[in-house]
Amino acid sequence: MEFNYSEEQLALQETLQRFISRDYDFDKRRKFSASSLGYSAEAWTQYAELGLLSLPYPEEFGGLGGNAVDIMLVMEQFGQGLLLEPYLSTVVTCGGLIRDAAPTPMKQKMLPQIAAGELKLALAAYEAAGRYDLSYVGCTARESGGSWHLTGRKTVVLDGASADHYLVSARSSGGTGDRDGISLFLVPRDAKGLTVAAYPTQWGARAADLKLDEVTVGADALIGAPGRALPIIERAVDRANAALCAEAVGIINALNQATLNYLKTRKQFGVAIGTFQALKHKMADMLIAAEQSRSMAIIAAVHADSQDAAERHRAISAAKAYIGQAGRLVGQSAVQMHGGMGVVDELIVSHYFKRLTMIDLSLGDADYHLANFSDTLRQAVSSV
Amino acid sequence: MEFNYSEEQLALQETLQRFISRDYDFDKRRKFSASSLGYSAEAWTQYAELGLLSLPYPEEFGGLGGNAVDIMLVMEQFGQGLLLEPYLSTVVTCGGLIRDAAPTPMKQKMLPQIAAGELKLALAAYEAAGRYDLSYVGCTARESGGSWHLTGRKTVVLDGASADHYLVSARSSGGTGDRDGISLFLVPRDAKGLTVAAYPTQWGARAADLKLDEVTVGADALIGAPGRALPIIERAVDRANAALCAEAVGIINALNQATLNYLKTRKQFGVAIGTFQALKHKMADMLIAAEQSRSMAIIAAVHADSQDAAERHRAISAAKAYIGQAGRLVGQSAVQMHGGMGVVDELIVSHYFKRLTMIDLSLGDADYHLANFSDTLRQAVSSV
Amino acid sequence: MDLKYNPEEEKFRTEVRAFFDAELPTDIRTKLQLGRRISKEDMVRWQKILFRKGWGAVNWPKRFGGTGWDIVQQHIFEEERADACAPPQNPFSLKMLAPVMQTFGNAAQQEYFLPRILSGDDWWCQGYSEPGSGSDLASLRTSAVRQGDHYIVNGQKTWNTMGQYADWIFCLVRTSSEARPQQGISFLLIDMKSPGITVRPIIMLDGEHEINDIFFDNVKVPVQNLIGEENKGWTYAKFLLTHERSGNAGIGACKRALKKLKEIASEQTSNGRPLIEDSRFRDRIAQVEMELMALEITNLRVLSATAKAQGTLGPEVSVLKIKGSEIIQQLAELKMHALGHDALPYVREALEMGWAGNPLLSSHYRSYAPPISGQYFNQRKTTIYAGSTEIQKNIISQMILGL
Amino acid sequence: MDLKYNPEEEKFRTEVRAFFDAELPTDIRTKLQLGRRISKEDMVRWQKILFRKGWGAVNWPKRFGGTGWDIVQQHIFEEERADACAPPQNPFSLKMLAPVMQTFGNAAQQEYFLPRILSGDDWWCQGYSEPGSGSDLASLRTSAVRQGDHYIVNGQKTWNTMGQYADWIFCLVRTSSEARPQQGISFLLIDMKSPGITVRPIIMLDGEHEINDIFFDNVKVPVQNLIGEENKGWTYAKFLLTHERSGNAGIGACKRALKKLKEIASEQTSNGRPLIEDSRFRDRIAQVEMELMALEITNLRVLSATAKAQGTLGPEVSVLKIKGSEIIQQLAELKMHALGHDALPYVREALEMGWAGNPLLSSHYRSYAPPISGQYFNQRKTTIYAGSTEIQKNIISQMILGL
Repeated sequence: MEFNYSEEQLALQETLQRFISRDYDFDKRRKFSASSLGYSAEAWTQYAELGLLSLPYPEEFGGLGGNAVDIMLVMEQFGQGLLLEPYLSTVVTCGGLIRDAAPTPMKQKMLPQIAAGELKLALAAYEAAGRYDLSYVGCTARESGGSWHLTGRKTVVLDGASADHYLVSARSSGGTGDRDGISLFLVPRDAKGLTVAAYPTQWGARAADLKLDEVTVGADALIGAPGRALPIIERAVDRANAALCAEAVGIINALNQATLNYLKTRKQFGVAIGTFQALKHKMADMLIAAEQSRSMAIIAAVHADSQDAAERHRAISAAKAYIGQAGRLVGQSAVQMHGGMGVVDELIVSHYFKRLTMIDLSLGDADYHLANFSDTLRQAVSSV
Repeated sequence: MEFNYSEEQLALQETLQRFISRDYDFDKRRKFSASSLGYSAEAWTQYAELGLLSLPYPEEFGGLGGNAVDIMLVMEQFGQGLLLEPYLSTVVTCGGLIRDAAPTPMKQKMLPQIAAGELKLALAAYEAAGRYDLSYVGCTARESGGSWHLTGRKTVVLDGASADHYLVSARSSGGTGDRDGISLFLVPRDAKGLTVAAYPTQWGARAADLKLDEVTVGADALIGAPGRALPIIERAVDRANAALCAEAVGIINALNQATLNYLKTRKQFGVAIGTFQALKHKMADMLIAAEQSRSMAIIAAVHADSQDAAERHRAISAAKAYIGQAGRLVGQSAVQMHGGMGVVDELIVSHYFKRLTMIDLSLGDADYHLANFSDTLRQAVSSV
Repeated sequence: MDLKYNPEEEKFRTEVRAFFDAELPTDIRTKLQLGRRISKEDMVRWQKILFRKGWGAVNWPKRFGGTGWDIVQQHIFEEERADACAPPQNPFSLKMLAPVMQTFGNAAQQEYFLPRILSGDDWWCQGYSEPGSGSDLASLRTSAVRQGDHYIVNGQKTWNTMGQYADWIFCLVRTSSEARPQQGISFLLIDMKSPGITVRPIIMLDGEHEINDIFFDNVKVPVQNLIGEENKGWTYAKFLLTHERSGNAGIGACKRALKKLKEIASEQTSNGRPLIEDSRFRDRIAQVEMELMALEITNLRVLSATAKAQGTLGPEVSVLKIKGSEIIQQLAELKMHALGHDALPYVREALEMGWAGNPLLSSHYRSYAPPISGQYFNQRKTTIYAGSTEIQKNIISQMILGL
Repeated sequence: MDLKYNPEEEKFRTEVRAFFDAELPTDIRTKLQLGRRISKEDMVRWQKILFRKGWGAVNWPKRFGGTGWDIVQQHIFEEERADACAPPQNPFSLKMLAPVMQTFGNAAQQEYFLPRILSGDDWWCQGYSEPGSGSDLASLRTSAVRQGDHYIVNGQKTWNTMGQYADWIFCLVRTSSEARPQQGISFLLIDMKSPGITVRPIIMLDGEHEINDIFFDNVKVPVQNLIGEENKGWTYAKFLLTHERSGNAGIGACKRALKKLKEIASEQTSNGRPLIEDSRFRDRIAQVEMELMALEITNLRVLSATAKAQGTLGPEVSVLKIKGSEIIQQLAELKMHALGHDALPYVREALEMGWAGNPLLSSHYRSYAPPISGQYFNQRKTTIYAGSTEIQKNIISQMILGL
């Protein structure tokens, strides 16, 4: 066991911290969010230069060969800085999926493009009536003449507004809700028959809904074997959830720091409000929640690359559930202790709070993941 | 709507308060509990004299015609005084069941005996593998030659050690878990084939397990129609739960009073510990829990006599669940704030805590009743 | 002790319901149902309808033009109002200023101002909090200096709700700084058209404009606009706060929100099945419903005990404020979670009535969805304003528990 | 950053497990498995077995006869110990007194006492709390007055755990009342056979005798039994408390309790089906398991950061103490609730090993049931002793947060 970060990792962390304080303060972020893109194209270029966009890919594809702990450190800084760029979708979720499961030509083509900042991707795996269930796929994929024809709708595609390609799950056999029969396709944004409806999110980024009407892609657009894509998608979503855990930990720590500062400076009744024991103890609860959440994010990260799908899924669901709950405690408490200043747009506190809330609701909320984790306990006991 | 008690009700309350302070202080209670009976026979006689034992029965059977709110007031004092006598089982649960559902000759015979303090009853409706499910009846009832023959086991019969008769649920048709096919019998303690294994409870009273081996009772022992007893039993258990809610409220208020006194008198760091804001706020939470619990106990009481079984069951499950949770908060907080003094046998605080905990676990714990209540929401919505 | 409504009460409920059915304008009702923005005009229009019916002020005594209803009637009215999706009335004038004016104001003030509140002619807002004075209200610094028959007011008020609409503001101002902070406060009525007043919007975390900073720069206020005695304003302020909190249980609004939550949970699906079929989510609803069942009775018990003793409201209202605000927050949180992914979009235009587009391509993104996450964010204020939960617990521990 | 055990660590675990399999007496293991009372003799017997193996003190450096294990090894040992149902060792001597003695004691004390602790020859107990000094430990009053080469000790200690078995007690005593309360405290080792000592049992709420009052009536204590310097005891006391708390995460015990809970929930039935099939109950288990997963890593992170900095344990151990005690309480609560009705009986005799009867007629009342409710009641102490949760939060807010 080893609980320390490597020197490279610490350097990476420091680089990002410097970047945020220099190029991504709260005012700049507000402008990026208000722009039509919803993030900073310049920052994206800088990420490419810093090597962030090639971090988790093997060296043979131009990557840095980083692991899930490296991603954890990056995502924690995405939380601290409330960075808006589509890093999670492009690099972690979709890039990681392509790295793990795409045919070699696709890897060879796309991973370097991602690394260079030239390509953005988004995962279109959820449908409205399915809530968080990835097997609920009503979108159909019909093979004919060496091509695939996709028809259906995909809902709330994260970072979907700016993506150049989508990874779209569609059903090539079986019925809605079946685990088998789901296939995954790379669909270019300009594909005929694809409608992209983009909109802002509660945290100021951009998402999109997709409508596919007989969208045709070639056989080379297929990722994984036909009808066998669900485990691939689940693995990518697990990894994305681990990354969201890290981002949430970054926010939790930022909120704690902001709240602690406020407790020390805000005066009421002639004294700093941090002298009131009820607030001290609540702040202590927030610190405990932060430490426990960090431990959970570590657990999630070290399982993110695991080959044991059941164990990986179990650990990451536990982490996402725990951090969803802890984030609620910290977010709500931070707002509460800031009083009126906690519920206005002006301070970053409310923006942290909103993003933290929405992390919980993304890719399965705390209840969903608690249920996942809980359901594994049945099997666990039968073997005791 | 009316939120006040009648003068008679206030007088009843006062009578019991006087009785407790004069005849049932904590030292006396300790002796009653340690006696072989586990309660005070003398107190039982006094209850008869005070009219408590005939309170809920119609005047035609020698009763006082009291309602569930009267019972609520009595049970609240049972909580305050931690009274050990089998009032709940004899008067509320079984006496109430006989009043509502027994054939007239049985009422005529038994209700006056109860009122006179000459007869004690206990409900034997649960079986071990069924947990809190009253339909889980494996005990069998076979009719033959105008008699019924009962065989099976009943678990943790409250007040079962001192009962003169048991009301025993047994299956005359159908399979374990079926709602139909359950019959209810009056079984005398000295019936041939009946084994009573008595033991103390965590709160110092006495319960018992029953083993019935071809216990034979006559047709006149049957309460309700054969196979149709479950609604009768459920009604009695609902009423008992409403009474337990009231008892719990009595304890919650007693614990709050004891804790408040302790906060005002116990000194640490040179000041009363009640000056610490964290403890003040926890005490405020306990007060809120007490007020909300009282409201729930009222809701339970006013529904206890309701003819609408679904509405009655729903309201009382909500109350028992709520008070189970609130009792946990108050009980644990009271012990915590008493520090070391909260976890010793010497003070009444730990005895309140134990009884409050066991009230939750009796006749369905908070989770069981929350599930009951929650499951009613499905039907409720479909009609919106 | 009887929780059943008696026949007169049932009859009253029928009458109230019939009135809402007949008189509440459909456009206003729809806005409330869907959580769209409502305008001042909507609220004034509704106040005037109520006024015509004689129901302009359900909490006032008859002698001031109120309905004179008892607490059960008021409870029924509020329950039916929320269920009918009628807007709440302006609380600042009807529930906060009016009790103060009726108790401590002079005849001239009562005769001039109260009818204009009733009729909807005057819109009032509240000037209590200041940037440095939130929980510690008595530390306020906005000054009012007597010059002849006027006060000259200087300073800043903040967290002012809907002041952008207001004709009048009632303010706590400092008229003396000699004694304890509480002793130099006065209660002033100020015409918002007075020269020297500037209103600056504050945008809330949900992106909406509902509160303001209000700046006073040598604002002249006639001395006859002083309520009661100079430097006695703290007494009136505390009286007002207690009344404010008593309304904060918000049982009617909570019941409406609970009903809405159940509807949403019945319409949203998880893996194709209604979310309410999921026992885990249903249990969370049940948990809040239990809390609300209890609070409804606690609320009526507190108010009826006060009415019976013909006393003024006491610190018990802090219990109602704490629980009521927690419940409305929990309901908002559950509504948001019921949406799942659909809680993520933020489509400002969709909050405006009449905006016809569906921002998402999914037919599943229903009309009720757009405001829900914002409501959750916005409702965090309820445990902060009108005395934060922490302040309420201080009040309980001091005034009820004697700690 | 790597949470996997490396091959040496895995090998070490195998060795530890094999040792427990081979050497832990079956009678002792069974008592622990079933939650029956264990005796001093059981604990001493086990200590002597560990001592023979060279594992008498897993947290001591090698130069004092300890194992010199790193924190991961200690963690593995504790996990395996709990899983094997081996008794915990006497914490008062091994984890509380010994670090103090090794750091602040003199050579003579170290040479005499430490080996006797290791070998199990001396049973130690703790004399910290007094009736008036619980959370406010520095206000203690038990006095030690110097007379020649002895101290004369008078006063009362309370909440003394297992003092009825003890050969020795280490005490905080007041040797000066001139300066601040903290400055007049000394740390004394007292032979329990000294004339003037009276031990009076205190019965806990679960009916068990585990703690005592200890009275000192002119007890003579040789001055060589003073640890460190006179009036510097507060420094040693705080050092000791931090060590005590670091052990209070109790990960091993929590993991064992969690496993037991799952077993119980698999054996108990609801409506004839295993309770663990009920998603509601299972979710409660899952909730605690998540908390424990996190705490295991938090615990190792804190301890390894300390080890890496070669520093002494800091206020971070308060986080471990708070969470560890909460988790063990929650597990005890869930075990009790898993029993349903079977939690109600209180059968004292059943807590004694070898008692053969089944108090209930139900075959369903299993051997694990009798102690469980009492354990829940008893475990309420864990958030009170060794610095209550409230005290730990004070420490966190002051020492970590700077509030």
